[in-house]
Amino acid sequence: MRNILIVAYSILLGLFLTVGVNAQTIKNPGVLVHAADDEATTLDPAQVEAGEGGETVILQVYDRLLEFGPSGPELIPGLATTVPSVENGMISDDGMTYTFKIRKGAVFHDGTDVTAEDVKFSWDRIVEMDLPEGQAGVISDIVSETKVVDDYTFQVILLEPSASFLNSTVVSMAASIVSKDAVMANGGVVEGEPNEYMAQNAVGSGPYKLKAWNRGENILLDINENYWGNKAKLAARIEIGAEPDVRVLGLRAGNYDTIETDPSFVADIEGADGVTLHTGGLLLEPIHVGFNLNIPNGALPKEDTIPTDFFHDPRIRQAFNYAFDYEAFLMGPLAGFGEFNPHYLPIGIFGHDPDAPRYGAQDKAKAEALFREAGYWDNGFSVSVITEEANLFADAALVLKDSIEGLNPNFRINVLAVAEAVFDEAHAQNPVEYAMWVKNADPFADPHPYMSAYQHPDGEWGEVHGFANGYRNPEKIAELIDGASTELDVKKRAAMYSELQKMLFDDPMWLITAQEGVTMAYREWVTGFVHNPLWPRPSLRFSYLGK
Amino acid sequence: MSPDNLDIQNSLDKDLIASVTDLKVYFESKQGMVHSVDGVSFDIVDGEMMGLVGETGCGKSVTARTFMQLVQSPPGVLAGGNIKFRSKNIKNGSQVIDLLDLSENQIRELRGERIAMIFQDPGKALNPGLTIRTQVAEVFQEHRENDVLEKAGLKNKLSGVTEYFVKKYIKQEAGFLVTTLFKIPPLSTYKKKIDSGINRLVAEALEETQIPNPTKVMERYPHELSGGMKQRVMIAQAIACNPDLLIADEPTTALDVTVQARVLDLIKELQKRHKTSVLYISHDLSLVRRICDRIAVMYAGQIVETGDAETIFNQPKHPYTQGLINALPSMSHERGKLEAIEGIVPELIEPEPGCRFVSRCMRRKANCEEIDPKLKPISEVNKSHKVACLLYEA
Amino acid sequence: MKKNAQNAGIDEVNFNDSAFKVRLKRNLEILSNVLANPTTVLGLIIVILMLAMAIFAPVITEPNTPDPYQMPRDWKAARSAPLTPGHILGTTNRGGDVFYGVVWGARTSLKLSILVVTLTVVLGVIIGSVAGIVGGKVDEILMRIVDVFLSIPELIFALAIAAILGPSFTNIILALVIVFWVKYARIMRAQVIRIKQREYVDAAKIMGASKLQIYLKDILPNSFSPVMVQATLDMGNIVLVGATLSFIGLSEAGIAEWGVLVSEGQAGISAGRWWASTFPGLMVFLWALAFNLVGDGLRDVLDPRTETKR
Amino acid sequence: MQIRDYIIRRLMILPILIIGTSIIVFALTRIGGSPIGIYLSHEMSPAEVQEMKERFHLDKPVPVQYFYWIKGVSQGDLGWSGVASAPVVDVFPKKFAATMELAIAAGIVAVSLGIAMGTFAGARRNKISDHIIRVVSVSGASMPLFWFAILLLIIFWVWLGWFPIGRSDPNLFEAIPHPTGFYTIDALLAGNFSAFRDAIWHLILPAVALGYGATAIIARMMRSSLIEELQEDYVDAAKAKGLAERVVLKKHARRNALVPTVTVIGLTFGFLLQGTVVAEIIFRWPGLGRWMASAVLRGDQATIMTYVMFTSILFLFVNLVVDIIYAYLDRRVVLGD
Repeated sequence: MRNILIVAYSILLGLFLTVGVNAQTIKNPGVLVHAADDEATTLDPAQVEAGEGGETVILQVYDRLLEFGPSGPELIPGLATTVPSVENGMISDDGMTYTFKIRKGAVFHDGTDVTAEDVKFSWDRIVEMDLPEGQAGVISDIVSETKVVDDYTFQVILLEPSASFLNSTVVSMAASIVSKDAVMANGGVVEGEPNEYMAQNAVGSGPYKLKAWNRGENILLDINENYWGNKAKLAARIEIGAEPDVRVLGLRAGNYDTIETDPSFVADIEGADGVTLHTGGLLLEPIHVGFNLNIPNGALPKEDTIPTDFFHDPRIRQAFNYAFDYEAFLMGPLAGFGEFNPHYLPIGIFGHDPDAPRYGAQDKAKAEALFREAGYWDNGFSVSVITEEANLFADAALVLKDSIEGLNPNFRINVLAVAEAVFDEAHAQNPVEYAMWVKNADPFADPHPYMSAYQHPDGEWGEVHGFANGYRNPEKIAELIDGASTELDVKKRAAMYSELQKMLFDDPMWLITAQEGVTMAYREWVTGFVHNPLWPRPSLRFSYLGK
Repeated sequence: MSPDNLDIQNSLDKDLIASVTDLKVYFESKQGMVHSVDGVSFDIVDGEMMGLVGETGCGKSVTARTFMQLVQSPPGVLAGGNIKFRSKNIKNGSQVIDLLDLSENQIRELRGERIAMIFQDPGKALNPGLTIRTQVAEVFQEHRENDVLEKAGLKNKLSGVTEYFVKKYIKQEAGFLVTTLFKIPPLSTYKKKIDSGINRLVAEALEETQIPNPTKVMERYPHELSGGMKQRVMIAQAIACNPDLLIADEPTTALDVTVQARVLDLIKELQKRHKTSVLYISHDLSLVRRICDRIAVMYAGQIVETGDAETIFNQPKHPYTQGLINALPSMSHERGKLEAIEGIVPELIEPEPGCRFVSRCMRRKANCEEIDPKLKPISEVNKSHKVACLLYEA
Repeated sequence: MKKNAQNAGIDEVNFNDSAFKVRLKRNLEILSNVLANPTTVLGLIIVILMLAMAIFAPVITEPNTPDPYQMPRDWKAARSAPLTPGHILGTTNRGGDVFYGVVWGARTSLKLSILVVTLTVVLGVIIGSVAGIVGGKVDEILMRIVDVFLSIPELIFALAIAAILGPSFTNIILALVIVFWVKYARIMRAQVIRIKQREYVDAAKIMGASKLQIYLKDILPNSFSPVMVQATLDMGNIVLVGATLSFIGLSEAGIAEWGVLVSEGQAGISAGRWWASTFPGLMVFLWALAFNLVGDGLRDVLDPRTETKR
Repeated sequence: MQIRDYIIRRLMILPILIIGTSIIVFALTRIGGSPIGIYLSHEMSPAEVQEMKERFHLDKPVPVQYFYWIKGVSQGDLGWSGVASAPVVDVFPKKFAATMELAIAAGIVAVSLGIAMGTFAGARRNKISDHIIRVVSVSGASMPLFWFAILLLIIFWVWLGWFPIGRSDPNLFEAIPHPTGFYTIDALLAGNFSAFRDAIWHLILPAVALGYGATAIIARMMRSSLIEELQEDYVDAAKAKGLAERVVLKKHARRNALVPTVTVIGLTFGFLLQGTVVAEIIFRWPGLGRWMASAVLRGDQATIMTYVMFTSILFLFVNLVVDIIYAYLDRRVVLGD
């Protein structure tokens, strides 16, 4: 018995030792291995949620009419041959009609030609399906009509002039162009029902073809040899769901070429052999602490002692903004990679005014004065903040806890770090049954979506959270936000956003902790590395990369 | 000189098969050393049946196990003494050896081959997980590989590596790999032959002990057999190699009364037929008297009296022996009025000097508590009747 | 030995104080047997050190205010190496002092294990006793429930419960109680039935002792040793399972608990920041090891199965 | 005959246990509220949430939901896994095979190591090597798997680079068909040696990490039952036949000591099964345990329910089989004298 085991073990050991790994040689030649965070939920542009893992794949396998170029917010042609502008006549003078010339010779992965008919079909499809998880609103909120002028000309008529149509609608993953033939052959378009085929397959015209999706393991992408533009240099493999530390270890070991990370891992990567850390630039997803101005009676957790109108008082909201230890958050969890940005217009977005007043530094004295003024200093209060058990959100909540509790021992912040689904459900209630929460925003390329979703008293969240109960002057804010969205004069528009930022400093609806810095890590052998935060996370287009 | 004091060197009286001298076996315990066997000496005459009698826990089983070095160590400690044994059926004639001096491998050669043992409870002494055949076969496999080869029809037909491995296989010395190889062709043909050879040997051995239908019985597991049948299997296993000395450790105690007599007769008969010497251990004096030629009475780790069965029975000298005999139901006493010996056996942990029996003795003298009595012949006339008691010391 | 036990039984029913002596003597004997095993002694020493650390935590480190079970976070000193002034074992990614976490983690673990063991023992002993004494249908139903609980592997069961209740330390305690009581119910029932069948309980019955008296004076004390063995082992296992739940992410954020610290610290290991997970992980290991060694030693002494026969 | 009665009795209890488990599991998941969360995202409006509820019948009362669930389960519909973004039934078989492969490999490690260690220690009772083995095996039971696995990962993957993580090299995995889902078996069936080697190579680290903990259970049982067997008369009887120590130990004592050890294999299996949750997280093994862990963190109740339900049924069956084997093996107990 023992003999055979020894023999077997030594044979096995021998076999494996011969496969010794040489760290110097490029591993996985010909394939770009990217270690991602989340599993994709769906690969259907009509179903995918903003910021969700499926967008990573959709970006690579589908084309849109226009794309963000490799650097910054400038637009480059995609399936449309030119970027429309008033100057080139492709935007009508009233700003209502946009014309796109479709690229001839572009083919879908199934071999059919890309035509204006496919473009119209793709745009109409998402609006018709109108899935709750999808982003139909990106198109339906802004577009009145789509038209096929001829086989290679596509026209869009808007509901009203929009300064953000090209930047936020045309480039959106939701506006990806799918093959009409493929969809019609596989389930067609049904209102309110996801298309199972499209959820798991991808028939696009992008630089990559979907080879296989092994759920929970990886997504394999093959080079599209018939791509109309510059062909991808490497096939790609997206490794799914590795823990952050496993991703870091894998990168260091050379098993991964690029990894998604956040600033708290920078120290793990810095100085590692053969690894390049890419920093610089900022993510466009401010991490915020939310105040509920619409708390239903009796809904709060038992420990909470605050009245339901606690946050109606702007002084309380200001006090929280003054009390938060911004530096601790930036230097601790973000390891210094980020910027103070106490506004809902992130740095890097049009309209962000660097000269507008902002919080940015902890001011305990002011916070104390404001809490005293509001009448809470002596008796204190206890409030729960709900967040997702994700590193940075929980960190922000803990910094808040430490800041507020450090101010006055009578103040208590209870951090409830719950499962993602639990958080999503809690946050999806109307009204929300918690007084405070921590999460981040979706990234946008234009100031308007930020303002309308997060600051407008009648906007998506303004309505749910009861902003109208708290703004000193809600009408003025609404008017400014609405006005800026249709203002086509750039200077005037910028002035309007600047004024908004001043008003929102005085009357904050959020506590913006910081704007997270971009941190990407990749092996030195990866060539042509470019990164654009306007691309969906991880903000990489694999087709640009080689090794 | 008496036979007991003669054999300081490797010599042994011609008529003796074994001689135990001043054997001391202690056991470690948390309370101290337990002197289970404390200076035991006796002889076993060649071809005779020697009875070793005593109460439970007096050390008789330990003494018997010491013959085969079967006392577990730790906690057992061999504190002194020797056991001379005449090993007869060895290639170069007979030879006297000290059983306690032998290495593990040397004693293994004797176990089951020259000295065999029958255990008290055959239900426990047979491995419940193996068939009768497998268990009896082991004796032949271990000691009689040539017989096995012969019965298998393989004798002188093998050579070189094959012979080497076949012998290893028979002796259960082959590793996992070789054993497995014997299960698949071409070696499996050897396995078949060996198996049938072993089967024949096992059947013969079982037949010897009057087991009916041996070929059927040997495929059974122990729990499928009756107690008497199991003991017959044990006996068959013990005498399979025709040993010089058979140690029977209360072989009938665990059996039904009706079966006891038959098993006893079987042992007696086999002993006579093979002229085997037997060390018969029992707590039952009357039973021992019936079958044994000589008797040694043991008390609290020591021999208190030894002599011919009849002498001991008719003229017991030691107060303990007398007590034992008085406790027996016999014609001289009224029915139902047995005389039990008062008191209990003393603790054997680090015993004080003095006679072990003193606390229970009806005839104790003043110095009994201080002086250790020695085992000495009772008289110049009958040197073989010895007793350890101050009453008989000059 | 057996005779003694029987005498003890009868004595107890007669309320003789010699019963106490007999038991004391037996316990001393057990104790000396336990101490004869070097590995058990090793375990015992670690247990004592751990308990001392837990009990004297406020003396060893300044308690965090307002909640001492929360890690004190020095955000700006995050990721400090060991031997940094003020942070002898370094800090975590969140600037939590690892030494504080190690010390107060012992207190957290003690709190967790004591609470869970006490609750499960009480629950299990009551349910098991009821099943064993009442018998019949009640027994049948209770034992089926126990079987159902036992049919789900404990970590998975606890994981599911804790996941559904939401991440918090209290919920971990609750989940562990729900999972761990069944063993005691089973042990207790078996003991009750076994002891019920012994002669000396019959003797007590003949002498007219009431059911409750028999239970309190005979059955309960005699069931003590297997329950104690299990409880000792569980003191370790509960911390192990609890830390695993915390590691997976079901504890409160920022709490001074070993599993949470390992989970927080594991990310830094690859960058050479081994301390934040190594020390707390080692503590979990030592804690569980110590109680397992002691429990194992106790079982060897108390369980007749492994006693020497000769 | 007795064995058959015993099995029949056990089989009759089984459905009761399964139904009991299903009620517990369902009740549990509903204590935590509606399982709708997993289908939602941060940005959904309340109206959209209502739509999602209707899609999954979650607008109905709880007993009706139970009915939907049981009906679904009986028709092989276990719900939608938010974590895997697919119906549970679709994902389950592959993940199940992955987990079983790991659990079996770890079981082999645990059983061979446990029996070897238990035998070694039992044969040398109370000697130094016994104490050492005891500490080593109790260490296994006390080792937090999440910690041990990370240490192995660091040493053998990062520092030495000897072993990979994950389950396979994707290219080799793609190269062969997967009729069984067990990568090792599939590789053998396909006759692809490098895929087989790849499979084994990926298995070693997680199997060792996972198996080490279970070793203690087996070693402890093996040791004590071997000690017990070594005190039996038949061991002395075997020695009295002149058999070598090795034969006495292995053929006689160990064989019988293995019988009670079989009973803890069920326990070991449960231990390994629950260990896969942690081992799979750390070694990136795409099995049930990892799925469960993400389900737990994201509140994916359909997955949690299926997993707990299935694991306990599996555990029940394994224990039933173990009991039957034991009853069959131990002739002394069931049919004995």
